[in-house]
Amino acid sequence: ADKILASVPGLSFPFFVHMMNAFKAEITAQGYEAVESDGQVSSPKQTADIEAAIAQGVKGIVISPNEVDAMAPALQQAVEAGIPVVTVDRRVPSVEGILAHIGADNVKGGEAQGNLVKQMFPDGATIVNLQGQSGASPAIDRNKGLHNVLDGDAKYKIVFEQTAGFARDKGLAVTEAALSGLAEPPKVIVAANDDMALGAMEAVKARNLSGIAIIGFDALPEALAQVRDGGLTATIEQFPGKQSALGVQTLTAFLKDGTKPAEKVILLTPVAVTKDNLNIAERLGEVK
Amino acid sequence: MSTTGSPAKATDTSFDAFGFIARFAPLIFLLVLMAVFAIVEPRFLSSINLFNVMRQVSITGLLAIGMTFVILTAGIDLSVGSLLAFAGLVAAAVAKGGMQDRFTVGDDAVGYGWQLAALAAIAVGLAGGYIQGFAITRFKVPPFVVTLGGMSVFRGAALLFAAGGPISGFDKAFTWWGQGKIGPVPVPVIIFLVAAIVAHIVLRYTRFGRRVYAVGGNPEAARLSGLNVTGIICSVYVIMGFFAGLGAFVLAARLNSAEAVAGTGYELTVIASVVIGGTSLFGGAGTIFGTVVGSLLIGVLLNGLVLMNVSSYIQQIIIGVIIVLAVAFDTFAKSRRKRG
Amino acid sequence: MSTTGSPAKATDTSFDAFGFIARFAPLIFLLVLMAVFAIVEPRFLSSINLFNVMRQVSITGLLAIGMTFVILTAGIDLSVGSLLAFAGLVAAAVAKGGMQDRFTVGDDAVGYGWQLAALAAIAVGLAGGYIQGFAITRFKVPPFVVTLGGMSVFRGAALLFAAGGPISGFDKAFTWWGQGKIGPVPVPVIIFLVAAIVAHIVLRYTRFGRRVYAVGGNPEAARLSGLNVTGIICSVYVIMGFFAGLGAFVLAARLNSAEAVAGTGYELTVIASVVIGGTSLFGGAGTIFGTVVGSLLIGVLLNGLVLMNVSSYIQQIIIGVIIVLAVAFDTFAKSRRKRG
Amino acid sequence: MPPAVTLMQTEPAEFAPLLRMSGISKSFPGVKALESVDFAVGAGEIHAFLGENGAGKSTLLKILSGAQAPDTGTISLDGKATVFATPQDAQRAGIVTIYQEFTLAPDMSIAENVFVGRELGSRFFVNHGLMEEETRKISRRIGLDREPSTRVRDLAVAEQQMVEIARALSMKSRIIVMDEPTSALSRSEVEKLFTIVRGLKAEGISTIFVTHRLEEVFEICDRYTVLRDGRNAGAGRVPETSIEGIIRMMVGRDVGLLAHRQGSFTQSEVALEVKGLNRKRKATDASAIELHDVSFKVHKGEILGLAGLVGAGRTESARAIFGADPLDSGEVIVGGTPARIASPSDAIAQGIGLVPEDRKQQALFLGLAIRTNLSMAAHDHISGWGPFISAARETALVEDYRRKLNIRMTSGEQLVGNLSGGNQQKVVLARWLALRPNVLIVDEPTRGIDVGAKVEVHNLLIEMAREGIAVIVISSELPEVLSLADRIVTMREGRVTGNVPGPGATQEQLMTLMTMSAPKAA
Ligand SMILES: Nc1ncnc2c1ncn2[C@@H]1O[C@H](COP(=O)(O)OP(=O)(O)OP(=O)(O)O)[C@@H](O)[C@H]1O
Ligand SMILES: Nc1ncnc2c1ncn2[C@@H]1O[C@H](COP(=O)(O)OP(=O)(O)OP(=O)(O)O)[C@@H](O)[C@H]1O
Ligand SMILES: [Mg+2]
Ligand SMILES: [Mg+2]
Repeated sequence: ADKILASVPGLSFPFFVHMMNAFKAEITAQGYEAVESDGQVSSPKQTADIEAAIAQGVKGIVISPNEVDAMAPALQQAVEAGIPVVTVDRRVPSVEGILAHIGADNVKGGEAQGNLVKQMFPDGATIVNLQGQSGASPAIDRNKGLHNVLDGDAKYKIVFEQTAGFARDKGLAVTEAALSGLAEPPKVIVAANDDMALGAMEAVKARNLSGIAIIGFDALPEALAQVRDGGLTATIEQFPGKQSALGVQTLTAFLKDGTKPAEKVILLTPVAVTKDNLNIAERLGEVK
Repeated sequence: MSTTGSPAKATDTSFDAFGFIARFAPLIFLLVLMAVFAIVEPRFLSSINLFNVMRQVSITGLLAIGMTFVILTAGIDLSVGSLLAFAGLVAAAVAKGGMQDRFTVGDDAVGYGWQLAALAAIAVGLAGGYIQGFAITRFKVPPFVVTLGGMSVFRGAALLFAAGGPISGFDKAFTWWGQGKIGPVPVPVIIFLVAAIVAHIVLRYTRFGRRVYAVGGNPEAARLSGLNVTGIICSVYVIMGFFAGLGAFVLAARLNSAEAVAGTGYELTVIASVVIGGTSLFGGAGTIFGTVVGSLLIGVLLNGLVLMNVSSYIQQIIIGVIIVLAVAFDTFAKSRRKRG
Repeated sequence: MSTTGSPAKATDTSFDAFGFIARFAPLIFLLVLMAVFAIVEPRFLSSINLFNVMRQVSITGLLAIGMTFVILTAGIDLSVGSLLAFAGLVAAAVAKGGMQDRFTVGDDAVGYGWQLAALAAIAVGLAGGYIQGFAITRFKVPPFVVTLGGMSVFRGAALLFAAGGPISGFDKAFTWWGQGKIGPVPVPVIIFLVAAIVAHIVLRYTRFGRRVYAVGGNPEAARLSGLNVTGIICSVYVIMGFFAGLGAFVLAARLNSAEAVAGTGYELTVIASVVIGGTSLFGGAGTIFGTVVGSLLIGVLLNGLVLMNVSSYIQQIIIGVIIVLAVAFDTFAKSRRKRG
Repeated sequence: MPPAVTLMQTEPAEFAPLLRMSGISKSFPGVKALESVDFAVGAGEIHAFLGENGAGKSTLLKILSGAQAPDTGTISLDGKATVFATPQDAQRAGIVTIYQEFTLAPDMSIAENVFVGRELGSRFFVNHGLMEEETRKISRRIGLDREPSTRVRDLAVAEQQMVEIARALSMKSRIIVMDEPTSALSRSEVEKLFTIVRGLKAEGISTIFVTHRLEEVFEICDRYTVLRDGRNAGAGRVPETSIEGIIRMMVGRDVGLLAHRQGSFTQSEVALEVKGLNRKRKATDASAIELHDVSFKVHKGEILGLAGLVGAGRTESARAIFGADPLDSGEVIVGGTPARIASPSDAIAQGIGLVPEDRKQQALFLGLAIRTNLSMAAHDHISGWGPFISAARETALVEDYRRKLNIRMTSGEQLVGNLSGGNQQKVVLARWLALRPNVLIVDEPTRGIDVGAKVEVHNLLIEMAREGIAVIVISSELPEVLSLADRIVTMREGRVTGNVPGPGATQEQLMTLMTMSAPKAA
């Protein structure tokens, strides 16, 4: 079968593992062979993978870029080599000739977190913000979205803001320090991914504090389970599986008979998943 | 050989201030740092925060104890973080009774209990350490290379084992080991301190400990003195593996979860703790006491700066500078003593 | 010595097969590995793919050349990745004429041109290297600690400088250095190979080069022989800084973007390249040729496994094992020679 | 500070020294190494610098060569006061030093070590060919028969010492300082060295010469200075004194010169027998020495001497018996039963001990305390409860050997690296004595040990033999072998060339056996 390159920023993140699985499932379903590429959170590595794939003669590329600007040259190269490219999740606007983009903007996701805070606490709230890994683009974008919503409004005060590197142990340690350092506990803890949120949850539990809303991001099964059982308040669903499948379908449709997608950019709106709308979550089925 | 008195008599009566400072330089630096933090942010000294620091330090501290053995033989272990992740996942799978209920929450897990989970974590750690120790001694590949390879292999194994995802939700008896307290003292802190005391005794007062220093000081002389150099070197990696397994168990208990990405970057933190504590990377010199102080120094830095809500970018700059200053102070104090 | 002929003369006429294998063990291992890949996936040997491998290797390869100097003096530099990120951002800011137009795309950038950008990157690298070399020699802090601190400081500085985000979109003249070709050969590959040849000549045939070996082989002896040990040690970190700056420039040109997170984890890849190439972490022995081979070995592994569509987790396991095997083979070949 | 006791003889008025060091003091933590020492050397003179182990000789010479700074005192050269802040300063002033501890880079070639820091060639580039050519010339002069491109790592100790000498000779010098250059050399090399030193003298170059072999002083030196406990204990012209006189200055009392073993050994059981030890050099290993059918016996209570020139294979044989190096074939029989010895720990289990040739590389843990070093092989004798070491027993052990061997140290906690060379050697000997072996092989046991201590070591070896231990002494000093051994085995190029009774043997007889090629029974 013809080969399609499926590339994600890093397979050490469960979010991208899910995306990769969705890619592979759909590529196989469409009758192609998937070539897997793990960017290992490094633009040069992902670039090299793309170059290797071009050399190998893949028929198409579906990719979630590690870093949109840094991956542009490699994708440009692919486009120039006549290989159709579909980007998923993160858009690379600087490259002309990308077949399509299917995504849910991380900035929008951050805004969804902010909006949920406003909705839950109309009278204002104090917020602890756990940022993702310094310098990583999803961390930057999600943080930006949150600030977009909250910054203009004096009722909402971010009383503590630190990176916890997307990691659960750091999420726990930073939250512990925050709870020690703050005169009174915050109303909300917003985390840029579920791992940090789950770490924060353990810190809050250890202190026997109740009534702190914890909002994660990514809608991983574990987080969904916690949302169901009340450990977490919410998480942000970006429908990575749907994005991925759609991306592959768009690509294979073009490969099979040259069908161009009706719209070059398809954006799914990220949604805050709470106990009330749990069933919209894509991976609820994985939760037992 | 003279019957006349030896010239080698120090004036023992005067208090040797330089000697004292030299000996306890890392500790003095730590106390000064804590004093500074306490002045800027009084909450730093609250007992709850100090226990936070110690609890936070306890995992990397456990690894640092193992690493002290390794570095004393002039070795190094870069695989600790990966091995910890792998051991933690295996322990989690045992605790959950398999991979099917990965995200169950709460007390009703059906697994094999924390005892078997802890044993599994430690067994994985021991096995991982042994394989690496074997490769180092048998194939004579430098520890840096073997454990760099191990770092990659164990991380890959962890990701493969858990298919990239976490395993979470243990019963109370399990999480007690990471979240519980005895009196006011968190359990991980107790584990860490007990381990440190045992390690201290082993290194200082046993034949094995002596031999670790000897092998680090001059391996050829150790061999010609009849020591089983191969066995000793192999065993320090096994000890390191033991602590990686123990650390994995405690970390999983603390986070109520085990992940394939756990422990990423720990190797440098752990090695830094050991070196800040005065252990020489060239082997043969160092103490567990120093390692404990080094671990606390890093923990205090991380906690204090977060507590003061310093921007994370600036934090990194400050941490880098202070680590260098701490070791510079130690070196300076020791050189003063040497000059007399 | 005895008046009768010395016992120490080998039969020079016979071809010294073991000596040959020992000398070129890493290269032989590399060729075997390439042969295996070529059999499994013939496209591996296509010229375009081979150039891909070399281009991929060129950035870490540049760093590895600098690292060879450092390791020859028994030092280490963990800060390379961070310094590269910082230098790259500064170069990018210069190329863009400031921070205001960070994301302008295309040719119409208003900056100061690639020449100044390259100079800026190299200047930052040199300064970073010098500061670290100074701290190592003046405060007598071990290189591991100083550069671990530097790793943290430069990363913080990079994040602070760019407020966490990337700087992208340079003009064609700039990106040519990373994306261009001369004939069929990518520009970064040419830069890498030229740098390797120059470094080889410096290390083998110049006074300075020989002194680097002398300092690494026995620093006390070097001092007693009247060498300026401090100066030489400091200078290898400056050289490392130079290559970090040069690498930063080429990487920014290749990705048409500079990021604060660039180069994360490079330190281990780079050190691994040097060590796989046969340079001793204890200083005094090693070659640039080995380092080039070591860099290529890692590049070939990464590329070949992706081409063969091996699952990324299993890739990590294979890479770890092969790195250990490569060095084991080298050690084995050398020991055969020694024991006879 | 008490006033220095100056025993220096009044010098003739016309004596105008080239070099004068006055009032030099130097302390280390807990040790006053030098106390107001005066030292003067004339032009074109060979000056013996003498003293017990730990007297402070090396310390003074390090100060002279700019490697260490004195606490107080002045140095003047040609009557002009100078300060040597670094080794470069001293070298520039024409003071070239061969240090007691080797200062070579093991992975560099002989030529590169000789010219390190002063490489030949153009402004930037070195000329390897030229350096090797020059090195070859110097090597030939001193009898170092090795390709200049050989790695120093592959050289034997004696050869490394000769590389040090070659380096010193390659520099332009007015004063060459030699801190125990002959301790690693055997007689024939020593003679070559002396020829060179005489040649230097003829050119007006002075040599400062440290040795513990006092007969060498009378062979070559013009004047002498003696230190005791870090103070001046005497100085003068060599012809005006005697060995006994010098020893009195060094030690402060009379000491007998050589301990003689008066044929007290009577035949007894064989403690160790080696049969047909073979070790081949492979085509790829140019530097290893071969062993061919090396066989000998040593009895309980016997002292066996192994004599030979450098490279004769004595060290290789000893290491092979001890399991430190592998053998191609051969049998080691301990107490009548064949023993499988694959490692030093096997040998130790069989009751065999080895005091290696190179104490710094092969025996000492320089960064560890004396007590740790001393007890390292004898953990079984100092064990306490379970895995623990009994601190009390260990302290007693250290104290015991400190007294027996007169080790000069502040306490058991002192780092071995801070001891003088001779005292370090005593610590190594003590380690093996503490093991109470059945067979003890000592390879150059008195290298770098002062006369007093040497007698003590000899007495100790004799004492051990009397207790029934079989002792094998490898020594490049024939008088030592002759005075100690009940039986002497000579070797040459990896073969046993003679096996003669000790009493009655002569130096000439042994020299003949050591330099002839066909094996011959006694
Ligand atoms: N770096 C040091 N630190 C502490 N003590 C030292 C140091 N170097 C030398 N000493 C001490 O100074 C004294 C003099 O030592 P030195 O090496 O000068 O003796 P030496 O006369 O050369 O003896 P040997 O004949 O054994 O070589 C000894 O007591 C030694 O232990
Ligand atoms: N590590 C080594 N590697 C290679 N060759 C070595 C090594 N050590 C010693 N040799 C070689 O062994 C020879 C010296 O052998 P050995 O030391 O056994 O002789 P010996 O009779 O004991 O002489 P002596 O004790 O007087 O030096 C030299 O030719 C030397 O090159
Ligand atoms: Mg001396
Ligand atoms: Mg010998």
